[in-house]
Amino acid sequence: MACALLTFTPWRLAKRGRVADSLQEFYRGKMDIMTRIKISLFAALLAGTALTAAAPAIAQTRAETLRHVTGAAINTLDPNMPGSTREAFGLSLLTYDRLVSFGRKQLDGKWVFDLDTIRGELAERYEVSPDGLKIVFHLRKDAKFHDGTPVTAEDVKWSLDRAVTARSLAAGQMLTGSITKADQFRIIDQHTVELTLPQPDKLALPNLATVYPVIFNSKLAKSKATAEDPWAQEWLKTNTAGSGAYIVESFKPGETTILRRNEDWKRGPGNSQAHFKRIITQTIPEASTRANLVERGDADIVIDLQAADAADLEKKGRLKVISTPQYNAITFVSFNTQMPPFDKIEVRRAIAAALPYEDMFKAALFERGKKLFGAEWAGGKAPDGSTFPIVQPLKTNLDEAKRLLTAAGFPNGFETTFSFNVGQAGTAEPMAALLKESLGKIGIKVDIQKLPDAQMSTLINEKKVPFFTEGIVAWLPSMDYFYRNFYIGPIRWNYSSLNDPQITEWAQAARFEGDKAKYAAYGLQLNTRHFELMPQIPLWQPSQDAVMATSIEGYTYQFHRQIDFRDLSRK
Amino acid sequence: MKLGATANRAARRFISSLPALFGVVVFTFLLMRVLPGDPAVFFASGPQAGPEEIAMIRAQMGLDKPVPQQLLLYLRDLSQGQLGRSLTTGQPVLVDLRNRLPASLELTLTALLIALVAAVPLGVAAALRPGSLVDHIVRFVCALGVCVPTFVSGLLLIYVFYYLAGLAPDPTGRIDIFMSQPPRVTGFLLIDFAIAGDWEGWQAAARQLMLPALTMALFVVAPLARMTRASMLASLGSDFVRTARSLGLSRRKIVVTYALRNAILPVLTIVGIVFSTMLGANVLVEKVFSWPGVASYALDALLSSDYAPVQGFVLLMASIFVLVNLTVDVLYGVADPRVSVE
Amino acid sequence: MSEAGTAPSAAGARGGAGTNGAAGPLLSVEDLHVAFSTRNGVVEAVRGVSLAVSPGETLGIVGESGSGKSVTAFAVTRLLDAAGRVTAGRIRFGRQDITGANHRQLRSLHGAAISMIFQNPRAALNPIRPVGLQIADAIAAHESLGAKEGRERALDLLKAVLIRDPEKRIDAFPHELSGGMCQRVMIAMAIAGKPSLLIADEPTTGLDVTTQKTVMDLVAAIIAERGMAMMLITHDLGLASRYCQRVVVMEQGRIVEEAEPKRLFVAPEHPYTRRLVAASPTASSTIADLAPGSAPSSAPAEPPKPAPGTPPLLEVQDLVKRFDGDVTAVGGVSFRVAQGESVGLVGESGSGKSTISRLVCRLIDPSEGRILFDGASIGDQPARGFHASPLRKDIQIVFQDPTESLNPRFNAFECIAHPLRRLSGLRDGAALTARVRECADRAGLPLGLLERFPHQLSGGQKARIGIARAIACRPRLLILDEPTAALDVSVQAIILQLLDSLRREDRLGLLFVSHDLNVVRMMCERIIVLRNGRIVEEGGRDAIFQRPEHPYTRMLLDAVLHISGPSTVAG
Amino acid sequence: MTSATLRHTVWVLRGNPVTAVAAGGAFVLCLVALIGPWIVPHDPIASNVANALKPPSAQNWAGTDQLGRDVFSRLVIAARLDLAIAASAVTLSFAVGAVIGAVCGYLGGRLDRYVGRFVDILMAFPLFVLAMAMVAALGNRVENIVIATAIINLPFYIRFARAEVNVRRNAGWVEAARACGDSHLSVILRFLLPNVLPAMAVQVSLNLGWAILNAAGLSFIGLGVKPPTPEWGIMVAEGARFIATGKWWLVAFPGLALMLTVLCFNLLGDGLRDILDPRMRT
Repeated sequence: MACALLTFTPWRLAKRGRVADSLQEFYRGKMDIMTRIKISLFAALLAGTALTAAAPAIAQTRAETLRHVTGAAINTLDPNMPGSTREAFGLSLLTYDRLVSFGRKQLDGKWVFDLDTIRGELAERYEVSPDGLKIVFHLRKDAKFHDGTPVTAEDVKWSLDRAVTARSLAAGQMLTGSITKADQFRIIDQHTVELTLPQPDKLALPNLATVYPVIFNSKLAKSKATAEDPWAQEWLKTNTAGSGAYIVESFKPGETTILRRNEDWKRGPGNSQAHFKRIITQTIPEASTRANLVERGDADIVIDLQAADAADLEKKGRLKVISTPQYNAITFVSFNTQMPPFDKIEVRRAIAAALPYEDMFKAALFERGKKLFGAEWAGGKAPDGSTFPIVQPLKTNLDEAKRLLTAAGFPNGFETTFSFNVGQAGTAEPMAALLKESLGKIGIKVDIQKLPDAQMSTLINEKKVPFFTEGIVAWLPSMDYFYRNFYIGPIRWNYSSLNDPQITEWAQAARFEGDKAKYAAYGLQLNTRHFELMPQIPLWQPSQDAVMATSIEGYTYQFHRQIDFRDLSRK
Repeated sequence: MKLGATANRAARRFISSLPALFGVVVFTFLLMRVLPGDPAVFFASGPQAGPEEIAMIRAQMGLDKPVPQQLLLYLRDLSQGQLGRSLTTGQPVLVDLRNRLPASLELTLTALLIALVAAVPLGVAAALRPGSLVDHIVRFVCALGVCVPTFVSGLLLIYVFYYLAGLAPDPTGRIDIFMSQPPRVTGFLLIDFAIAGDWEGWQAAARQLMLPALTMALFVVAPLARMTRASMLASLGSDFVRTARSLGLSRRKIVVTYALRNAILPVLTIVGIVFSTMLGANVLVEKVFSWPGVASYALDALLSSDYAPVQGFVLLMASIFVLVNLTVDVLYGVADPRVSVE
Repeated sequence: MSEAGTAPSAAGARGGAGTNGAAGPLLSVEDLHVAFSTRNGVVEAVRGVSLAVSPGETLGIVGESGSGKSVTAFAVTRLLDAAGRVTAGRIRFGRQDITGANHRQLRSLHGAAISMIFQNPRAALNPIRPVGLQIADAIAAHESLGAKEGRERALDLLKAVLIRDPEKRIDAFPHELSGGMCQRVMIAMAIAGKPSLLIADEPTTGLDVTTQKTVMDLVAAIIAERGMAMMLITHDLGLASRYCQRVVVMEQGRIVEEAEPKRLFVAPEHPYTRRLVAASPTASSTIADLAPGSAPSSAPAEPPKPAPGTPPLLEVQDLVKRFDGDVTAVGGVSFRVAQGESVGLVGESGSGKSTISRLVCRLIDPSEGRILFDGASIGDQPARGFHASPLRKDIQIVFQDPTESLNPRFNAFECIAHPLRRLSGLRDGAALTARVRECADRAGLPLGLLERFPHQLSGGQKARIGIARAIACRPRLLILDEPTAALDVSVQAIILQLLDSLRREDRLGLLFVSHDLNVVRMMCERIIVLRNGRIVEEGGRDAIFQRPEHPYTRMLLDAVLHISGPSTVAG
Repeated sequence: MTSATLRHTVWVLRGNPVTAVAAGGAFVLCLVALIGPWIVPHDPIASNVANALKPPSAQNWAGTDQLGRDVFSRLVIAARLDLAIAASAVTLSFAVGAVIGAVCGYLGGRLDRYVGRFVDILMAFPLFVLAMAMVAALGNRVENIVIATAIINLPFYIRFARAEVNVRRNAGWVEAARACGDSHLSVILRFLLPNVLPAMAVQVSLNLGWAILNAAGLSFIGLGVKPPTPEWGIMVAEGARFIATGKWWLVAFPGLALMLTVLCFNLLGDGLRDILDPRMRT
């Protein structure tokens, strides 16, 4: 048996290099006897097949390949398809170019995308007219699609028309930047396009940097269009017609996507190509397996580990762990403010006073994120109005909670349900258990509902869930954008079904407010009002834990919470 | 004449199973409609996901029509060989299933083979000396295999053989990602590699297959061994084995040609059932080993209320169930001359 | 011991047979003890049996079930199952002591020196192997030969056992052959290794009477032709008296008497032998003869004369029963049973006699024809609802297998009380108990056994419960479906007497279904001979037995073996 | 139980110590399920985040979980729920399946064919997926887990009962019962079912273990009982998340509890089969 094991070793060493450790462990007797027997048996089983296996060719290209593992699936090559996953968005940034993209900035020493810096991507440069109503884009003259045809203004026009016209995800996003109609885009010449806005809009340019308005090879796409499908949506689901840094080599939805570097794309640092020759994205549903893979060096980077695994890997110190609080996201506990008893502000505030914040942060998140509780607000007024979310003056105070509950007319508490979806069980379940325990102390009996994701979203959409936890994320995290998209109107994302005329009014006014001070004043009012109404209890901004091999550099936290592989390189 | 009778029987069996298949289709369809999740909502993820976007997706999926009409439309599509489109992968369900089925089949067949290779000798050994220590050990070992949930044994195997010992390849699907795929002929990697003559690839695929197959096999060794033991005991205690002994036939001939060949017939029936059950039940194994099979595909679809893939999957499984039973029937007819007479 | 000296090689054994008695007995058994370990401890099945078989001789071993005769045979051949073992004694074959023969020695002995044929020949053959191959296996066990030669030799053997169409049958499977043919194949296998001793264990049990005779004639001819010795184990004294030169009688594991059949059966010395001989029906015995002194003998029953104009108790007209598909079990049968009359239904297996009994008892529905009871048509009342008919208690049935006809979960009392509760309306209480005890008493069941469950009772006792149950409600027609077929002759004798006297006392109409002509002759006034679901002959007892008209009836009568000396067998 | 059966049982157990041990184990399990709440050292629900994820110690014999709850106490408390789920699921499918199967096996004919069709449909389903779909459709409450488990077990019981009854339907004592004036229904209920039950008991015992595993599987994909109720399957599933970080006690102890329970029932079922097998009973 031992013999089989030894003859087995060289191949593994050549390929991976870490096996020596576990072998030593094996001989030092760290493993129990059963494990040894099993290992020996398995070794004997595999020895025959393993001996002759060798992979020199692979070893050569391994350094130039980036292997990324994720729990979710890439389900389309066209990010505009309804139902596209985040991973599909991530992919589209590599295969397609947009006119512009976000710059980056450092936040607490970590690189994050910067909403306020918009730089050219396919556009070499852009000019905004002084009244803010016209934006002119000057296209790069050297840009070529993957099939070699040059990128022209016509392609840009067709693609942007598609974004606002076709029945897809794009239109809904673009209107947040006042971009709604095809006639807003005008071709000036072969390499110049003009965008006209009905009013100046801070979010017009950032919207063009999101994943939807990617630029398609219009000739190729049109050749695949049909009468029923004038925008070639069907064909583009499984094919790309872009100019991006990578070309799809193989696409197996829900399994693997392999990208090959586009050698003609030279917009990396120093006008070079992207660093990695190949990028492999694999779907590995088990989080612990993903952790194992990256720890053993079989995968190069992963960003969706469980908090516990990320904490563990960080402690072991053999990998680079970049933990960025998702500054455009919030995890909260939400009420349906239209459903009794949560229509009473006192009830909402009572619960806010009863939550065991510190315990939840520790047990559910392993403290990997930024707390949104525990601040001191002087005079109950929000200290900052330029951003959202801000740290809230929330503390656990059961006496206060009881008092509020009595004031609301529930001295003996009440019964309710608390829901979360299965996909978030990792953090939501411990959170829910702690919440249940703590609310029990003030007489509120909570029944925990763990719902399949589709069921949860349906119930939320129908506004039938009284009390639950969710998370939100804004691609364009400006203060007014949050309020407009998450606290106003009958849309799905208005989780708390908040219908407050003042918030609606201030948020709409803030949208087109060009003056920073006035904007911040609106923000102070909104943030204060929001806290008073307590439609949701913001808990924290969870960290995006990017765990990668120490050789990987350049990681930046991106708006869509995916990796932009064009940023990355290997030392 | 006998072959004809067997074929006849098989045809009759097949026709009589069609109503069951139809029942499965309708039942699944209705069950999916009872699911409280609305796929349109789930997939409406745009920033302005208001009623319009949801209505658009609903219309795209045909969910705006009354359920009976949806059912009729679905049946019409089925009759044209269309299974609908998956929202989770964005692909036609038929394409997805075709791509993924070989993975599931290859895994299940390998697991079944491993299980049989282990179970039959174990069962025979136990039956040859009933009540002996060997018998008790076999019984105990088999019972151990069935009492660990597959997801636990799978994760433990990964932890030990991949993470700790580094003996097994990374549990990331059917083949080492850095190996090139063989040209697709059957979709079974082992066969395709063999056809391509790429033995290095063949070994890579075989290594990848080892752990998940072992996990699955562990779970089915017990019923197979138990069945083998019982039917071997019956066979060994039968009159014709006594006859063989009274004639001085060699022990090998008695055990193998006389007892085992008769005993294997009931095992064959069980194998059919076990195979179809495994194919449907390896959801968890596929999940744990990131195996791109049909079961994990259906699971994801189910949790996101993506109707079409689940319906397609269930129909596929039911058809395989029917086919496997048919095969077992035919095999049984070939192996047991008594059957075709009835 | 050196192997060469002790191993009874096939050649040596056959040599022993060839020298034909020059060296004493072929097989000798001295003081054999065999014990079985069961849950009740160790049970001795054979307690000191000594016997010898000379070359060429046919030795009969007779006895009732449990007498140890089969165990003796299996002990001699060392084919006892795992629970049994030889505890003392000595078994010699030729000059070799084979008591402690090891596995290899036994293998060369089996088939080549001693071989066996068994009861239930179809089960004794491998169901999924063509018979030709099985015969070839038997040959190949002791000499090496090719497939082609094996087939030729198998064919020769099939010819030797007088199978018609041997070229065709050689490829047949056992289920394609009749029971008689299977037994011939078995014989062919048994003689394939040219043994010098054949042990036949109840070789004709389960075969039809006509087949029994031809098979036994064949066996006798073959052993005579080949100079083999035979040990014939049977419960049938007729068989033993006809084919054996010497007979030993066994009771409870011991030999009680040994003699030539002529002497043994004409003038038995041991009381047990005497009882056994008396209980075996002969061509002339009466019910009273069977168990002398145990019941008052009475004159043969007078055929009762029904009053003119009254309809017969039972009348069956053109009864037809077809089962699923086109199997016609009963094809147009008509007969009558008068009050107090006993009618015998005789036929071989497949004659439809059991189906008729169930039809008449209204357990199954006829396909065509009428069943009249007391002139009232009962055939058109569906069997499903007949349990509620007032006539239900007038027609009762006693089943063939007493074990199988009792609910294993009812004790004797419950079994007998069951129809009383159901049909006579007796509920629990003293009246019920009294009636049950009365019925048990009439059926000769000791009252102390009423609390016992079927598996704690003997076959005869179970038969009595079945009868007590059937007569409990004082039926007017009693159907007896082979009531004694599963019983030993001594028990059969008593049961027949019991039935006969019950019939007289209650003026019961009896429909007596049996394959045993001797039993029917004693029990019935009128006899109906059935073949393939049709009546071939019908008449009074004397007419049928003395002047059979139909050739089939004659064949049946000829096949009955009577106790007498060994007859010369046509070779 | 008559003395003879008792004697036979003792005889079988003596020759089969494994079954005796299994029976003992099953007894202990039931006992723990009954008296669990009175013997646990800690409150199984009370969290103590400061003490989270501690390995086994004198204080917490099986360590603590993510919320600092005592794993051992949770294991003990979970026994009741797990056994209850398994027992009620199996009882339900057993009761329904036995009656349907017995009626079909006895009466045959058209009813038998229709029910056979239905069973075919059920059997043709990938059963675990069916269970998942049902729990997803009905909501993941304990009752629904029980119902789903019962339904996917149903076809086996129907088939089993049908086959067992079918071989007995023409037995002498069945015909005798009818000759004694029993209707078909009464024959089925009073004669056939009681005779079939022992053979089915074996199946029940084997299925108990299977039902527990099934519930655990549902928990693994997130369709198990509600948190924070302790249940072995959920504990294993949650613990499995910590395998990679070496928190072995989270998966090992619940896994062991699950394993031993299933093992007990399986071995017990095997043993029962030996006790009841008429072939062994000579």
